[in-house]
Formats: sequence, structure tokens, C-alpha cells
Amino acid sequence: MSLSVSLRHSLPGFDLDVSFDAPRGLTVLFGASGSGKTTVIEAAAGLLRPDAGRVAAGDHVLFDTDARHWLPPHRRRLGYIFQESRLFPHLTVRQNLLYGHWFAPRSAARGELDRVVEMLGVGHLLTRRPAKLSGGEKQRVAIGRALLASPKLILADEPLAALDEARKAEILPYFERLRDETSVPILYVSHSATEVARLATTVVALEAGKVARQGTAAEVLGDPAFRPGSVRGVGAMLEARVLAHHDDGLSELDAKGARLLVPRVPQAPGQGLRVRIMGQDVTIALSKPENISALNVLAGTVEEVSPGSGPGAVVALNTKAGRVLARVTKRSAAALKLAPGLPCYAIIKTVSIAPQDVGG
Amino acid sequence: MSLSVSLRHSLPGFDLDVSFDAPRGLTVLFGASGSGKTTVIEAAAGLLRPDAGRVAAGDHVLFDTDARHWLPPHRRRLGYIFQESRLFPHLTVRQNLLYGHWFAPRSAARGELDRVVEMLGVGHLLTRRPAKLSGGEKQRVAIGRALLASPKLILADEPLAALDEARKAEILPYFERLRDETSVPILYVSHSATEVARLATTVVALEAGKVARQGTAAEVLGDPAFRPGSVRGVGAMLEARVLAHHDDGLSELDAKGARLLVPRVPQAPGQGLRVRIMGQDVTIALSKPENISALNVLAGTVEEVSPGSGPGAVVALNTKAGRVLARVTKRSAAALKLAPGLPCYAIIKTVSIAPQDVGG
Amino acid sequence: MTDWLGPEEWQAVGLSLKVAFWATLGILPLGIFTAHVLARWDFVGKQILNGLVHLPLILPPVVTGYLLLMGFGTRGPLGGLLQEVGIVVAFRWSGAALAAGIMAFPLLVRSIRLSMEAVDPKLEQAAATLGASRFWVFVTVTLPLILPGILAGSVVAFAKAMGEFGATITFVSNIPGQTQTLPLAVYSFLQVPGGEDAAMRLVVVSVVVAMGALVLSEVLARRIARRVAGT
Amino acid sequence: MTDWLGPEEWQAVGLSLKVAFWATLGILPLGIFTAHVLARWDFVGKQILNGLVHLPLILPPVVTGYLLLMGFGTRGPLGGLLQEVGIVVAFRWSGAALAAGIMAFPLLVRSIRLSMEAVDPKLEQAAATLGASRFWVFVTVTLPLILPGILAGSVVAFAKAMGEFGATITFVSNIPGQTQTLPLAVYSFLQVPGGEDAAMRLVVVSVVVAMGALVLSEVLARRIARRVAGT
Amino acid sequence: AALAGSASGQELTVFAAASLKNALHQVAGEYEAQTGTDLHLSFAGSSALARQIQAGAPADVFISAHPAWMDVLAQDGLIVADSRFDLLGNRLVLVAHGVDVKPIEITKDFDLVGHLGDQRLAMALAGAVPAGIYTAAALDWLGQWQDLAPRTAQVGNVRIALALVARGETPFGVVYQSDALAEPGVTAVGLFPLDSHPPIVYPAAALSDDADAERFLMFLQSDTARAAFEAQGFAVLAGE
Ligand SMILES: Nc1ncnc2c1ncn2[C@@H]1O[C@H](COP(=O)(O)OP(=O)(O)OP(=O)(O)O)[C@@H](O)[C@H]1O
Ligand SMILES: Nc1ncnc2c1ncn2[C@@H]1O[C@H](COP(=O)(O)OP(=O)(O)OP(=O)(O)O)[C@@H](O)[C@H]1O
Ligand SMILES: [Mg+2]
Ligand SMILES: [Mg+2]
Repeated sequence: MSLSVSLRHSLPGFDLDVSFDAPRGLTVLFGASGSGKTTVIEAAAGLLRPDAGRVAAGDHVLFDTDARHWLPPHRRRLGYIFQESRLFPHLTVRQNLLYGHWFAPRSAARGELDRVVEMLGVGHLLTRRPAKLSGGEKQRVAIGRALLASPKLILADEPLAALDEARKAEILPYFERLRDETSVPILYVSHSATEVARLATTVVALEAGKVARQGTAAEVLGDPAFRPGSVRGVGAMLEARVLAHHDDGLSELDAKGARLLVPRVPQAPGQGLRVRIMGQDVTIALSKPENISALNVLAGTVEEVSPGSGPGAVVALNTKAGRVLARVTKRSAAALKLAPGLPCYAIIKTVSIAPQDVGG
Repeated sequence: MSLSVSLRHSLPGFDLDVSFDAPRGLTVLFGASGSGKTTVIEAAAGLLRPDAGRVAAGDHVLFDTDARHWLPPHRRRLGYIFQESRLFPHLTVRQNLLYGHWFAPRSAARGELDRVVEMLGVGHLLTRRPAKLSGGEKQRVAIGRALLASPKLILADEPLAALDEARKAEILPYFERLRDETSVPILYVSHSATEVARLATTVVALEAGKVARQGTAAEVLGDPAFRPGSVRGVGAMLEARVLAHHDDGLSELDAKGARLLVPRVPQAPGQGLRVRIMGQDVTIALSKPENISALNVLAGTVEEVSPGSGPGAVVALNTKAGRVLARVTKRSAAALKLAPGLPCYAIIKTVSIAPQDVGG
Repeated sequence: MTDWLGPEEWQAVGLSLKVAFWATLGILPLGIFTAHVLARWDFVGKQILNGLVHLPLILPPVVTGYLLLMGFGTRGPLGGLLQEVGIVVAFRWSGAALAAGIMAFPLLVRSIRLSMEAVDPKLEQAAATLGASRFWVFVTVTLPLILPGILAGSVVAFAKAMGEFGATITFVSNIPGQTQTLPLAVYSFLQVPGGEDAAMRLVVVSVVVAMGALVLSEVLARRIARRVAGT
Repeated sequence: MTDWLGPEEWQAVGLSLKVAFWATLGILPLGIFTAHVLARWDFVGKQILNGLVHLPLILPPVVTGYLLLMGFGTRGPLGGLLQEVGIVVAFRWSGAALAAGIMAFPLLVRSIRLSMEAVDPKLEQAAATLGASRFWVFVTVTLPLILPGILAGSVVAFAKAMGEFGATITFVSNIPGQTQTLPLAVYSFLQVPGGEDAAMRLVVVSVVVAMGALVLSEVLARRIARRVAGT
Repeated sequence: AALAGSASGQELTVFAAASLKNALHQVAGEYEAQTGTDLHLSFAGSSALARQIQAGAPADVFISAHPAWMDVLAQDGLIVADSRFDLLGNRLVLVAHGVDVKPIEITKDFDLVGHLGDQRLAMALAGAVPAGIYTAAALDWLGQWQDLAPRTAQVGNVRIALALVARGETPFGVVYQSDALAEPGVTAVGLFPLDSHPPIVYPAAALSDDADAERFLMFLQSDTARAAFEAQGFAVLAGE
């Protein structure tokens, strides 16, 4: 189900004017601190009544000020993960988790609770009250509570910020499954380029209350001008298909005919997936390198060289597998005489393709 | 001033038993969600009275249960950045920032406020109350409030978690300066390997309430067995000195005789600094590569190959510049016949050395 | 120790407990509702409602009793209405409970309202996003969080109801076994020379009873608070 | 309109205001302190203190007045002590203020205590880590955060003080210009034939005054709350 | 002793039973006009006033609604013994709801219980306030106190008892004659015989050897005062 958001709201000293349509899937709201992400989410949740606007998830219109339509929050069927957990202090973790369940018309199966508890690693905390949880534990329970409400729209405000890498790696696939296996639209605030790359169907970048950029994850991430957070986040996305899983823990992918080796992926052979290749992980060579530890070497031609304001430049390469972005120094670009049309090789280390960069 | 921590405390279902000594500088507490980081910090702050233990910053003994010594929190001269901001709702941002100032015996200069406000980018918020701030804005004010209290010990519990990359990049150098230019010990909780690498003098890794590993940042990060958060965090640290700044935005460093090119660093020529080389950014080649965009190629010999549980292996290389860790696939290690003693080249892209990996 | 008090006095003790108990219980639902209205709603005339609630505190009790008599007496408009549904309050213990309840009402409402205003609306919002309607938010979030305030308010109300004198004697007079509560008995004793001892014995009984309720409520409140605070 | 009430009645109005004002102001510091002790300290005998505070609520007002008379009368032990430092409360307006203050005390303490218990101790901890001693934490964090509760408690106390009758008439008698507050004047009128009209006029005056205080406090409380909530 | 600030004897404080308010106000006005003395009148229940006098109240004159409290003060030596006299008398009347009620002659044969039916009799607190004490005695004299006691509605004072009858909450009530006169909604249907209860007297006494107090007590027995008291329905005993 698609998500359609259009909002105007004035706060003293801050004006929000945001409008975007996103297809089925997960929409990441991206932007600096104070750019208005939470304000958008709160309006979608009905906790803030914007001056004007309309928010709809498919044909489920949450509100429309023109049509004088306003669903109260409890009729919006939401799963809202707040920026600051907001657990109910008088309820145990289990009761917190099941709170939305009480009000859901069709109840999620019992197995659902167990699965979510398992994924979040909060099984040993079920009888505790929130005051006795650590910061990350609270946040995990808050995630579970929202997911278990059988929502028709998931609103996630930096759900993973308080978690360590290992824990994030366990929870990210769950959001992927939600995105792909259900039709529930997800509006997801994140500062992390990794999460954007891995999860986003659509990226909406906010700047001071306005939409600065919007597009599919591939478009936005493939754009050399897009700097999610910092220049380090530049990276293109390739569509691929699993060919085989090898015994040494590597998976072989086919990206439009090009072969890629990546650390074992969960998808079965034949299944499609997408792989993000970070610009900084791509080395450009003019001759095919030999005796090198990097396993992936893609032949291609230079399409575009975009010098940045600093010492670097982003080079777009046209390879068989698709567009690949490489970040190199201006010095190297000059030394190698990189220019549109020049044939070259993109060297990509297998290990630099992190699990979180590979997603369904 | 050194920091000495020794704590025993039992909570229902959780036992903390932590003891470490850290030299002058910044000590990072590292560990999964629920491993006891906040508990350690709270004990140091005096908000939790541990069953037994002692915490001292230099000769400023905060408490010592054996000696029946207990300084109440307000006499500990702390700058505590809480995991959940805890701003005073009835005070404006300015009043929040200056709160500790009222009680500090020697007052920080007025200029200090302006500098911190500038660094945190909260100048336009000074007359607002916390309820009107965004999540990241709150966290920034909380950081400022702690720093402006002229503390003798800074306790920072994931201070940057809620912030975007750009904002983090602005605040990190401030912590570096605090670490290097003042003698105030800093105890800093972080989940981010980047922050560890950039800031830590000492790293203390916690696991389920126990110290799992402890050492200088170089030791811990140079240890192939250390996996901060995920295997992606593996990376060694090199000590270097600035040789020159070039016009194309690069800085030339001297690492024990080896030349390194990195994106422009703030240090003046002649000054020392440290550079973190992430394992996944190092490619190993048997012959010296030509016509390649990577600017740094260090000659060395293989010292150790540690296969991981997955498809990868961490290879420790002995180079002129010091120990470098490379992450390669087991397949490549086999193909290149990597074994201790083998001469090889470490290829390191300049751009992959991020500003946050270079620190004073 | 039973002859420490005469049978009539023991009756007064029992009656006082009954009256105070039912007065408190009776005003509780309306008190919670009123507190909710005052804390969370916004409407014209809110100040008037607020004033009405506080009236029994401001008026001399005799006046309150007198007004009750006008309203709820057998010939009073409300009394007539009640009588038609079979409830007689005039000269009955139920009338004493009514008087005590009305006198205690402002204290109950204030306590509950204060607690309610301290509940973080963000939690109520969170509940709403999870599908709870206004009513269910109230029942599952607000109500449990204000339990300490309800308890505190109830105990104050109970104590006030145990001590209420002026409105009660005016409204339902002093009928042993029906409306002669402890304070009325104490008053009677104090009116005649030499009655101080008997009065003080009764005072001791009311103090003991009310203290019991007080301590009980403190223990309960502490338990609730500890649960929520997690310490 | 000045002849709507006679000079003696106007005197009662003025006196009531004076008595209620000073009663409220006088118990405020002790009330805040007591609430703090009850909310945040832990010690043996806390329940006893708590009980003592509630005593005036439980006791029939006549008894409270009687005990005050015994203690603070010119011949009472405390009265004698006060007299030595030059303070006479017996049969003076200051005595009426004392009685009203004591009767209002439990209401004040309860309000403040409830607010205080709602203050997040985490904020107080944060203040402590920033160098604020217990005293300063209280002054700079707790106190501003409980202002609404203090206000609410003060208004209830003021209303109660305006309406106090039983303890006052028993303790300091009913002397026009000295101790005859509004409720006492109302009482006097109601004791004799034909006094009802005058009594009702006085009742109207007390209601108007108390409502004024009430509305004022609501407006103030709302302003404070809005500031803090940031809405 | 007078109130603080009055060293000159120009002020006089009188503690009087609350039911005397109207009459004494009138008398006081006259007295102040004649002598220039500033009179402070404090009206409350006799028990409260007596206790206050015991506790050192700055009163110069006490007028009680019942001899018992005056006796207590006398025992304590708090009154000037030879200044005491019975100032006023009163009668108990049976009042009925409504204006057009047949008078009843109250004799020992009068069946009040029967008249009440299943309703109550309004009266002041038996055994506590003076009117209640007298009423209980009178009903005892009728031989019906045992039966009537559970059927009474006893209130704090006579005025409220009267109000109960006036509003029809009870069909009958027993009140002072002085109160019954002024109430429009009730009819005084019968006067209790004088011997049905101890004499209702309001004793007065000076509390100090003060010439002003003496003078005021004298004034209370003057014709001016008598007229005022009688206008309120009291019988003036003094001077007869
Ligand atoms: N009051 C308590 N009673 C029982 N267990 C507690 C209590 N407070 C914390 N814990 C437990 O102690 C452990 C350590 O908590 P702590 O807050 O120190 O974790 P942390 O390392 O800071 O985690 P995070 O990164 O999630 O903030 C957790 O497992 C938590 O559940
Ligand atoms: N009640 C308010 N009054 C005035 N300004 C407000 C109010 N609430 C929020 N703001 C401002 O609106 C802007 C957007 O806030 P919002 O919470 O949406 O930011 P955000 O993008 O979620 O930031 P963060 O990443 O820091 O959470 C901020 O600049 C904030 O200061
Ligand atoms: Mg936000
Ligand atoms: Mg923590």
C-alpha cells in the first residue's frame, strides 16, 4: 500500500511544508537533527494536528483537512515506535508488548509474540517493569510493542539508535520482512546511511522542514550528489540474484551477468536481492589487477566524475552489473586521468560488503 | 588524571563485577545493550550505591566502601550526560546550560558558553524550554549542560546516539580537545566503533556485567580477536605525524617512515596524530599494484592469519608504519597462500580513511 | 475493654465507620470523573464547576447542612426525586453519608486532579496510537498511574467524613443508631460540664480508626509506587 | 452597595480575608517542609508525623478548638510560652488564624506532597550531579516543579480557612473585629429569628471571595503548566 | 479585664449565649449611647464560652443559657459570686408545621407519640444543648421520653429544629417560645407547663470586680432592656 503525505504546519520559529508520495514499502525520512522528521511522524499519528494537510496509507485516509476528515489516533491502527520509548511504567514488559494487541481487531497469533520476543532478545525481561530496564532494552520493548499492535501503518522514529551493532543486525531483517512480506507501509526515521541503504524503498530527505530530495533508494543512493549524513555514505545499489552458496561461507550472486562474491546471504538460490556497494569501498584500476585479495573485479567505463568540495571525487562507473559509485581522491582521478568513456576496473572487496548492506 | 573503578553490585537477575584502571584521557565503555555500562556510570556518579567498590579520578576519591567514604553526587564535580537527556523542563535552554555553572566553584569564562553553544548549534534555541525541542536538540543541550559544569570527571552515556553524522562530526573534536587539553578524565559509553577508535585512550569492553577486555585503544583495536559490535569494526591504529598539507585537500603523514595520504587533517605540520585503518578497507596484494586509484600502498609481511567463524579471516600485517589489520575472505587467503612471513602489500584507499578515523 | 465505651458509643463508632466508608466509596466515581473533567477538558463554565466542587469547603458547614436540608429533605426537590425511586436520606444514615460525602468531595477531587495533572500526556498518547480509545486510555493508563492519588484522596476524604459534624447534625440531626456518628456524640458530651472524659474516649477511638486507615493507605501507596518506580 | 452589609459585617469580611491570608501564608513554609519530609525522607515515626498532620481533619472541629484552647489559651502551656515572647493568640485574630491554619494544614500538605511525589527523581539526580546540594536541588528543581501543587494546596487551604468555623469559635470565641470571621457571623445570624437574610448575604460574600481566589489560582496554575509543558 | 488596648475601662466584653443575639444587640446599642462604653459582644454556645472563660478569656460579663455552666464557673471562682442573678426566663412550646393548626393543651395526658404518627419530633440535642435538656425533661414529665427518644430528630440548636418543622420535615418540634414567635411557617400549638421541666433561666454574672461590668449588669435590669428582651419573647426575671 502506498503512503501519501502532505503537511503544512507552523511552529514558532519552524515551518513544516512537506509533501511526498511513496509506493508500497518502507519510506525513510532522513535529515539533520531538528529538520522536522518527528513532526511529520506525529502528524501522521494524529498526535499533532497540522495546520493543513492529508495523510493516507493506500485508501486508509488518516486525515484530510480539506475534507474535514480526522481519524483520532486510536482509530488509525498504528504501530508507533517513539523516539523516547514511552513504555507504560505500571505494566510489565509482557503487558507492554501485548498492549496494542488488546485493541487490535484481528489478533496476531500467539506465536507472533514469541517470535518478536526472540528477535528482540527480551525473553528474560518479560516480568520486569520498564524502570528496571537498560536504555537499549527499553527501546527494544518499544519496538516490540508497536510491531505487535497489528498496525496498518508503522511509524518508527529512530528505532535502532540506542542499540549496538550486533543487536541492530538482528532487528534489521525483521523490518525487511515487514517491508516485503506484508503490505503495511512503514515510515522510518533514521540518521544511518546503512539503514537507509538496507531498508529504504523510498528515501525522503528533509532539510529545515522542506523535502530536499526524494526518490527510490536506488535513485537517491546512486546519485553522486546525495550525501547521506556525510560523504562516507555515498554508495550505489545493485540488483542481483543468488546463484549458489559456497562452503567457505561465501555466496555467489549474479548481477545482470556479472559475478559477485559476498559473505553468505540468507536468500535461497534463485532469489533476488540488492547489494549496496559503498563508494569508499570501490578501488579503481586501469589494468585488471592480479594476485590481490579482493575477489570482485568488475569491468566498466567511467560515466561521470563529480569532484566534491573536499579532496575527494565521486566517480560513476558503468558496469555490466549496473551503475557503481566509487569515491577516490581528486589526486588519483587526475593521476589515472579518469574521464567519461575511459575503460577501467572496479575492485570491490568481498568483506566490505557487510551483511547490513545486503538485503532482500 | 587517571581513573580507577572497581565495583560489585547485585541487581535481581544481573550481577555487576567490574574493575579497571585507566590512564589520563578518555575511557570508552563498550558493550552490548544490557551489559552494565549505565550501571557503572551511575555508580561513578553516586546515583547508585554499589554493594562494594571504589571509584577515584586521580586522587579525587569519589567513594570507597572499604574506607566508608562516600561523596554525595553534588560534591563529586561531575559532568554527567545522561542516556535520556534529563533536561529541566521548567528552565530555558540557556538556564539548563548554565545550571551547573551556578554551583561550580571556579566559574568557566563567559566565552565558554558561547563556544559550547556554537559547537552544539543550539544558539537559536536558548530561550526555548525543553518540551519544544527535537530529540537531537535535547541531547545536544544535555551535552552542553554537562560540559559547562566545569567538571572534574565527565560521564557520557551514549551522548551522540541521537545525532546525525554531520552533527557528530562537529562534536567529536570537542571531546578530543577535552581529552587532550584538559586533565579531566572522561568515561564514555558508546556503541560506535568509530567513536571508540577516534576518542578512546582506553577501551573497557563489558559483557554481562564483567570486563571482557581492556586495554589502550591501539591494543584493543589492533587485536584481531576484538570485534567491536560486529566484525566490521576490526581495525588497527597507526601513530603518525603530519608532514605537509597539500593543495588538493590531502595531508601527507609520516608513520614511522612510511608515507600516508589522508584527507586534510586539522593538525599542524609536525604534530602527532593517530589514524585508524579499518580492516575491511585494506586490500592485500602480492605484487605492488600499478595504475590504481588507491594512494597508499604499504609493504610488509604477514604476521598472523586468524580465520573467523564466517567466511572471513583477519590478517595481521607487519609494516614499517606499524601493525595493520586486513579483513579478507578465507577464499582469498587461500588463493594468495597467505601465511606468516609472506611479503605482501597493503593497499589502503585514502578516502576510506574518514575524518572520524583520524584523531589527535 | 468493651465497657470502656457504652453500647451507644460503640454504635456510634460502627455507624461512623459505615458512614465514612460509604461516603468515600460513593463519591469516588464522581470524584474521579470530575477530576478528569477539570484536569483534561476545556469548556466554558469550567470555573463554575470548579467553584461548585469547592463550595462545601468554603461554606460554613451549617450552611451546607441547611442547603442539603432544602434540597434533599423529604419536601426538597431532590429529596422528592430520590424518594420516588425509594431512597430516603432524611434522618437516615444514608443522609449522614451524603452530608459527609459532599463535605469530603472537594478534598477527593483535588487529590485526584493533582495526580492526574502529573500523568505524562505522552503516555496517554502512546496508548492512543496503540488503539486505545479515550475510555480505554483512561482505564488502562491514567487510572493505574493515579492510583496513589486516588488512595491519598480517599483517605483524606475518609478522614474528613469521619470528622464531619456541622453539616451532618444540621441535615440529618442526631439520631442514635441512625445518624449519631462519632463527632456528634463527641459534641454532645462536650456541651455539658464534665463530659470531657467521655468525649476524649470517643476522640481516641476516631483517631485510632482514622490513623489505621491512614497507615494502611500509606503502605498501599508505597507498594504501588515501588512497583512503578522499580526500586 | 455598602449598606448591603452593616459595618460589623464588613468588618467580618475584612477579618476573614486577613485571617485566611495569614493562616495560609503562615502554614506554607511548614507545609512545604512537612510535605518534603513525608514524600522523600524515611525514618521511624514517619507514620506518626503523618497522623499528626491529618489530625485536624479527623477530629471534630470542636475538639480541635478545645485542644487549642487548652494548649494556646492564656493559661495553656504553649500559650504561656508564646506570651513570654510577646505573642498573644488567645481571643485575637492571630488565634483565629492559628485555628484556621491548623485546620487547613492537612489539606495543604496533601496537595504539596502529591505534587512532590510526582516530580521525577531523575531530574533531582541530574541536578545533584551538576553540583546542587540537597537544598539547592529543592529550591531550583523540586520547588518550581511543584508550584502548581503549592498553588492548588494554598487555594484549598485558603478556602478552608475562609470557611473554618468550629475550631475558631471554640478557641477564640466570636468577638466582632477580633475573631468574628464570616462563618462565625453567619452562625450568629442563624442563631436568632430573622437572621437568615443577613446570613445568606454573608454567605454570598464568602463564596464570591473564595471563588475569586480559586479562579485566580487556576489561571496562575495554567500559566505555569503551559510554560513547563511547552504547549 | 477588658480586651487588650483598653486600659481606661472604656471597653467591656460580654460573652453571651447565641440565642440572645438580637436582644442584646439592641440593649448594647442603648448602653453604648448612654455611657460611651465600647461593648464587645461574643455570641456562642454556653459551653464554649464557659470553657473559654476557664481558659482565661478576657470577658467581663457572662450570660449563660443554662445554670449548669454558670455553676461550673462559680465553683472555679471565676465569677463575682454576688453579681450573679437570673436575668431571663423562657418557655418551651410545641410547634407544628403549617399556619392553621389547632391549639393543643399540653397536659400529662397529651399523647404526643400518637400525634407524631410515624414521623419525628424535632428538638435540640438532648443532654447537650440547654433547649434539649429542658425538652427531654418535659417529655419525661409527659411520661413519653422513653418512647419518644428514638423518634426525635435532635439538632445542634433550636433554630434548626424550628427550620425542620417549618420545612415540614417533621410535623412537630419543641423549641423556645422566643424562637417560635418569629417563624412564619410554624404555629405554636401548645405551651409546656412551667412544672414540666426545670425553670428555664439565663443567669448573668460579672467576671471581675469591675465597676463597668456592674454597671452593665444593672443596665440589663433596666426598663429599656426589659422592653428589648420582651420584644424578643423572653420573660425578664430580674427586677421582679
Ligand atoms: N533496577 C534494576 N533491577 C534489575 N535489573 C536491572 C535494574 N536496572 C538495570 N537492570 C539490568 O541491569 C543490566 C545492565 O543495565 P545497564 O542499564 O547498565 O545496561 P547498559 O549497558 O547501559 O545497556 P544499554 O546499552 O541498553 O543502555 C540490564 O540487563 C538491566 O536489565
Ligand atoms: N513545540 C514546539 N515549538 C516550537 N518549535 C518546535 C516545537 N517542537 C519542535 N520544534 C522545532 O521543530 C523542529 C523540528 O522538530 P522535530 O522534532 O520534528 O525534529 P527532528 O527532525 O525529529 O529532529 P531530531 O533528529 O533531533 O529528533 C525543531 O527545530 C524543533 O526545535
Ligand atoms: Mg526527532
Ligand atoms: Mg545504558
